[in-house]
Amino acid sequence: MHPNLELSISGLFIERADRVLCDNFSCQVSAGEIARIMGENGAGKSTLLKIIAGVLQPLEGKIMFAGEDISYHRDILQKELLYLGHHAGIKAVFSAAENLSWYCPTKSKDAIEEALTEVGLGGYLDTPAHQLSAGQQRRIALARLWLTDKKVWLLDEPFTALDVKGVAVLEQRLKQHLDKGGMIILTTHQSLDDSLNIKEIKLTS
Amino acid sequence: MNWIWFHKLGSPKWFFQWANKWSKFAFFIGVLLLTIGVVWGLGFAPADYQQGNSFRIIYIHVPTAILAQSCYLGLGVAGIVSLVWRMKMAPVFIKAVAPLGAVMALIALISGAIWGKPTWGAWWVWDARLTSVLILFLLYMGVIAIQNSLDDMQLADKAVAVISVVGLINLPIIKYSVEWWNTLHQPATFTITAKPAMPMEMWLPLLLSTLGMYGFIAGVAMWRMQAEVLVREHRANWVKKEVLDNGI
Amino acid sequence: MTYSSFFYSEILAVFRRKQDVVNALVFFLLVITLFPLGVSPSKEFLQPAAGGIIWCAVALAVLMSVEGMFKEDFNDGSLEQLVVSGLYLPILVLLKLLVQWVSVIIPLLVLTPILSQMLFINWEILWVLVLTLLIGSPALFLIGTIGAALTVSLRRGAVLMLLIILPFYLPVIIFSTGAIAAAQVGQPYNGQLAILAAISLITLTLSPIMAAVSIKASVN
Amino acid sequence: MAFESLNEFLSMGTHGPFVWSVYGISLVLLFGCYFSSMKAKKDQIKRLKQRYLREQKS
Repeated sequence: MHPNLELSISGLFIERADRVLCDNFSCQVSAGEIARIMGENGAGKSTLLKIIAGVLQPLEGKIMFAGEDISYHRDILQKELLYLGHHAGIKAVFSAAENLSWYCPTKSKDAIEEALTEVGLGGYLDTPAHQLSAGQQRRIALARLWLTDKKVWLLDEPFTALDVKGVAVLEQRLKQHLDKGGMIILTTHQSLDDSLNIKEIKLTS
Repeated sequence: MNWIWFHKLGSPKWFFQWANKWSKFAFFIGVLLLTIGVVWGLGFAPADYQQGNSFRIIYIHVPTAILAQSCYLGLGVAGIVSLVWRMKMAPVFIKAVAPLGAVMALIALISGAIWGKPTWGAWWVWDARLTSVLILFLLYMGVIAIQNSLDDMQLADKAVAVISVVGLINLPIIKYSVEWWNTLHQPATFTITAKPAMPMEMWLPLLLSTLGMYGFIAGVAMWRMQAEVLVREHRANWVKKEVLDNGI
Repeated sequence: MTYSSFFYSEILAVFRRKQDVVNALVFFLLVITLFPLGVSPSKEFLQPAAGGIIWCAVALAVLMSVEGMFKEDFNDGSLEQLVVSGLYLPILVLLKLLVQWVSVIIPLLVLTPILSQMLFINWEILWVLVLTLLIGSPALFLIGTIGAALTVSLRRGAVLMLLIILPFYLPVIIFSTGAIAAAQVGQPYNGQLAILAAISLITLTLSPIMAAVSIKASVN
Repeated sequence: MAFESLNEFLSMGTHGPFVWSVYGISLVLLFGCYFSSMKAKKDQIKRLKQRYLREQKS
């Protein structure tokens, strides 16, 4: 696909609510790598993810993806991007399966059922999302990871809604993705399996 | 055409120093012209043969009405500059000028209403021009309201820019529609200001007071913009130097 | 996510939230009812005022329904997903509006014969009313979206949205009621309809882009 | 001068109250514009100065 699937950030300056979160921040993530953004609460981990995803614009700095500056060629990154933010993006009036088929219209009904089973929602295919708990709604969003073939995953606290077994399943999925040459940037408080190729990124001001 | 001044104006530092030099000049020239125009208009211009002395309100009504429209035009242009070129000074301009434009529209409204009493025998008549100014005033209040309601500065900047641009495009449509509506409902009443061929002695003081009002607003707006620049750029070294060297 | 899956999901969402459509209609009827009760139920007042009454009610009902159009998407995070989807945001806005427009205006058109009886509108005039609704209301929706997108991040944005958007509705209301008034006295009304169409077309080109800019600024 | 006497100037025919009230209100509002803008700039400079001096000490 992309021979040089690589995301590099340089000279990034982030300011939120009159507070400098990072100044002249740089990092690099390449295919097969999982980057974990480290930092205290309120250090701007989610903000950094949002900036990479293109939800926010940085005040200064450059983000390059596959050799192109994404402030000019945002579509190149967005074609390969799956972003799961703090809010899951799950519509309350839709059932679990409807939510997924909206995001991944090319996948079959069986594939969606399979993905929901992976995150432990096998029996909730046609339950309206507003009847599910907040954690279950987050897991619907996580199920998208089993339905996607995008290369770059940006995950904001993906493990929060999962139990021990769920964490293991998700780690397995992340590993699979890395083996296929994908790239993951995430924030989490969970300690991750050492077999994953983890690169830690410190965010300090 | 040399565009360097335009790009320089986009830099807060350059603007601040430029405004330091010129704001007082614009303000005092403005006040001077305004005073000359108003005194001339009040004391020396001949009375109107139809309206008598009440027409002397024109020397405050017309300049403020013109300024109210010019300020909104400026807002719209700054909105485009802000959205397209993301120039730092454009949102500062909008934030500083919107309240001034609202005051201009307010003075035009009040003076129009007071003028209306001896002319039409009523404080308010749904005249096309007055109605337009009223709507303009409401548009200003919308811009100010959204500026004050949004705490996030970036969002507020975008929001007022969007509203200003939409207003700029809508303003001619609104004006045209109000005029059309007015002719439909009130044929052949004579309007306050639409007068054929004003004599020179009446027209010249009007020109002076209008120019004076431009100068006054320019000076005052520059101070407001400077204050806003200081808020936004307080981390920059030049601001620090500027503030510490200042004698206040 | 694709354009068609987004469009389909919007239609589905409207069907799931039928109550919102009903609410807008009831609100519309209530505003209409206020005029005979508040001013005068006589034919002499209502007949010439009918166009104005209906259009004021339409403007308010449209603002009501447009105001919340991004709210839920903003709160549950799907608006964010739209921004990062790689799809062209103005087109998504336009698709969403199209669904919204159909869901409000079609029921309204069904109501118009009832209105014509309540406000003493002749059948020939009713046709003009329907035309102004069809041609003029897209502009109301399109302008309203900008306000909805700007105020979506505010908890109490409804009043603010009314404040900034209503002045922009004036030309549409003036020319719509103008067309109806002209038809009532037997004058040609094509000119007003043409201007309405022009306003709708201008807003069609401009406001999806402006709304997209506003959404991007609001989502953060 | 378009008026014969000061009294006539002040009364402006019968329109004196209208004309003078307009000019009075305008003067107040314009002065308000001037004053608030001037003060906005001065206050901001003062505030920043205190802040910088505080930061220098600490």
